[in-house]
Amino acid sequence: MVYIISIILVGIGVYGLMTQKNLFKHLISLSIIDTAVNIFIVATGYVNGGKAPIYTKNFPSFAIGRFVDPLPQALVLTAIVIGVGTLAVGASLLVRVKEKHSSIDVENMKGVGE
Amino acid sequence: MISLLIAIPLLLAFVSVMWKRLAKPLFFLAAVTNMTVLLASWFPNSVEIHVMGSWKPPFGINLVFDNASFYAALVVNFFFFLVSLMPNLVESYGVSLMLLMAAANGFVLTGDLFNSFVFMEIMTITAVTVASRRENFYNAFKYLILGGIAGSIYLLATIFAYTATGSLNMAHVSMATISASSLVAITTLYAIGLGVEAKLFPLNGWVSGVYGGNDLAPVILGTSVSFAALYMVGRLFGTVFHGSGAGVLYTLALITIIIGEVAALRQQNLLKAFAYSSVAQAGVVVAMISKGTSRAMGLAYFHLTNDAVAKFVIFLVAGFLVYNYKNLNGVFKKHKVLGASFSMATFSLVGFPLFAGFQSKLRIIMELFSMKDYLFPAVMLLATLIEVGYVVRWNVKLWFEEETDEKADNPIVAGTLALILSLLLVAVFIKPEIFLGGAMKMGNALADTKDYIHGVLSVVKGGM
Amino acid sequence: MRRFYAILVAAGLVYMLFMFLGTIVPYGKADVADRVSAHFLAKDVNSISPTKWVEGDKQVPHSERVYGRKGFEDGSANVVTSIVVNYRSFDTLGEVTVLFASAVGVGLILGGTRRMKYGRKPNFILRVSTGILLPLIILFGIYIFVHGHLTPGGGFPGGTIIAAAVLLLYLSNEEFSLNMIVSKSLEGSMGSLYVIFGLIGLAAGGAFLFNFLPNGVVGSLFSAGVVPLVYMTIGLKVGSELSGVVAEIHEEREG
Amino acid sequence: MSALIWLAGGIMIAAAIFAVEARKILDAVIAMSALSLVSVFLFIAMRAPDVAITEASVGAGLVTAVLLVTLFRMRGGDDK
Repeated sequence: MVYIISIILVGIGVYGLMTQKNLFKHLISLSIIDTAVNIFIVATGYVNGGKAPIYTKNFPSFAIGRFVDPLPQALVLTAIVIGVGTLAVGASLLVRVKEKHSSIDVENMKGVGE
Repeated sequence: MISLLIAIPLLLAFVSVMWKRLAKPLFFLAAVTNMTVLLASWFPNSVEIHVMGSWKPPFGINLVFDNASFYAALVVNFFFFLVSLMPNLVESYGVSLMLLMAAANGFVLTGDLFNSFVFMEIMTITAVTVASRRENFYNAFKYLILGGIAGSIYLLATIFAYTATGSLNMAHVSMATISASSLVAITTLYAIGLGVEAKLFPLNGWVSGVYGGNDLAPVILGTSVSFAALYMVGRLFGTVFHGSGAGVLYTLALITIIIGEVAALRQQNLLKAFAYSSVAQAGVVVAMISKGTSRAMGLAYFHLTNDAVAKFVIFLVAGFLVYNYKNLNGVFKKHKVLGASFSMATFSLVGFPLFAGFQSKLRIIMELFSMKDYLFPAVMLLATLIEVGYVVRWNVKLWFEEETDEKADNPIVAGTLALILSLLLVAVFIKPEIFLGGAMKMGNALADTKDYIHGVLSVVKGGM
Repeated sequence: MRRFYAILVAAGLVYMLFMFLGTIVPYGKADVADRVSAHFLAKDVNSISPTKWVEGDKQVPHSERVYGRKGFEDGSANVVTSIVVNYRSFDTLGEVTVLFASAVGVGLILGGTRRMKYGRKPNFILRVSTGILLPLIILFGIYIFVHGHLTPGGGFPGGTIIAAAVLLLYLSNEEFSLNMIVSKSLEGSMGSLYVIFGLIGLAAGGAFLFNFLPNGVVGSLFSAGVVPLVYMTIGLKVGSELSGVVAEIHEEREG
Repeated sequence: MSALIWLAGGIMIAAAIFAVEARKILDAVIAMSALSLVSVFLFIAMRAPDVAITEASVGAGLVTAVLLVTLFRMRGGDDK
């Protein structure tokens, strides 16, 4: 169920990358794909009825099936931060693209030959 | 020892952000240290691992140091070392280059799928930074978007591998029994994910813009980084997935060769022409890797080493020319040393006798005939014909056409390096063992899955 | 026409991924016992034989009380934290490096020297409330990363919250600009500290990023060895890096 | 629970389509931020509080802020 949602989101992101002519939209589509992939990864670790993988007073002991899989969550934590790094670099590149080519629309950009 | 290959450049990068002026000398220091560490542990001939945080292999992250990763790390660090010798090429990009170096080393050495994703992303981000030099922002942005998508797909592939096997360790994934349909999913996604860095056909739109946009990017991205990426293709499809998904790779690679060469022939910009040629060579290497035998893979990396050395010279000279002259006609009359090394490197690219490229192309074609594959040699011969076309055209243009009055100072360091490397190409023709020995060891190590699994999973030792 | 092809490609990709879905476990049916994470949860990685484990002898740990007890190989109550900062600490070093690389990249690409002005006076509420909220936000950020091994959160959200405070300063004060020397040296020294932690581990335990401090009781503040220290380092580093990004993006070049 | 997840999924897909197709970029950024925010709900539903906190502060907060500042610097970034 969650898988389907995230796959559709990936599809929308790819569609956006291919149709949109505004570079800012490319960045946004990339971010949508990132979010979708993150949801997908966390979903692979979900266990029906499982608890968050934190030992507390109420859930003090280990048992198979009690907690959801923590490893995908750790991976997603990394992936989210990597996404931010990519986005920040992309945003700063866009600022300079706008300065140099006076537009961020692929069709109106000046001085992009070939 | 081997964790130092990653730790030292990282530490120095963190330090040099506080003292900006030190970035260049520290980059040089990092490159020298890495070369020393590598030379001190010459060809391990066995599979050594370094366990991070002393957690045993299928659980924690481990670095793998065998003949394959040693040879790849040696080539990668060698080119970083060469770049660090040229301070006016590095400029303010010292910190980024150190990070790129740490990431490329980590990408080559790691034995963990997710860890390789992290290093790939560092490589993408720093490579984009390097590519944005000389206001090449639009092309860098395109590269960033493609790299970002490739990263997401690579991550998806990794998570498919994790759900199929329950672990992220390459050695464990390679010995686990994965159902055929699952294997198709994983290899397809990995092919897409690596396709951007390995310059495969539908995903190589960024190459000409990034390589053609400034003089630093092609020199480092076209040699070190693409070697690291193509090493990972061999490691994943050769060692970890035992040659599944080879058909897809083979087809894509052949298309890549043709498209790359044709685009190179039509290209009017010196840097971009050879950028497309580097796409085509990557196609040759991937097609050879997809053959899957140890000898084919060894030859693939032999060819890649020759190509990387030749490309380093070509891009170095071309970058100098493009950014110092408006009109390139006849410039080599003023720069005879640069011209001589450029011509030698381009002839090696085509595969004229007397140069290294001849040895690798001949061996590859003979190997393919012995495997009864006639399509690929035909494609390669066609590609060589096209190569002759543009190489001769550029050489004629740069040597013999009417020169203009422009004059730039001879770059002494770059000229010397270019000359030494192009003489190295001649030396490799006379004595191919210089590269061939290491490349063959690399091919054997990549094809020998059993040894890899044994080395990683049963030899549990911490330590340097 | 372009739209049509885009729909075709996107639909093709979605169809391909749907086909691949059949190969992974259905939603909610993940079996942790088959995966390495079972041992991260049970904190018994060191007592497992890896050779047997990979050969299919899964040695599933039995139910055992963990909270409030001593003597585990990793003492953090939050298992995600123990994976991020201990079992897979090397990934996290890479992750911090990604942010570092992007901060360096943003600086190099923008190369600004002068602070951008929004061109309008921030309103009264924003100015006054910033003064009140700022210490609270920073305190909250620090709380999050100090308690990263006990509660959800940790270095990354904590650092981001600190960066949000810096952003608030930029919005509320046209003249404010971050002292780059301070933020750069914090960033650099924290990054070096992480690598140095790793190298100390190499010297003390024979492996890079080895946990060289005692683990303590699961669930108490002073537990889990180097985990809280590393998380604090990460928190400060991420905070200074993201503040650096926020500051750089406000910098304009002259002319 | 399942109905709620479908609802969240529906909102996310709608927000994604809006973000991709919106005429003004400002709207697109806001829609993307909303998508991120709804995904936080999904993360909590899948028992991933760490990821939820990180996504809420990083994905929905800081990314939006950085994009908006960028947009401001480009003076509206020529709306389509």
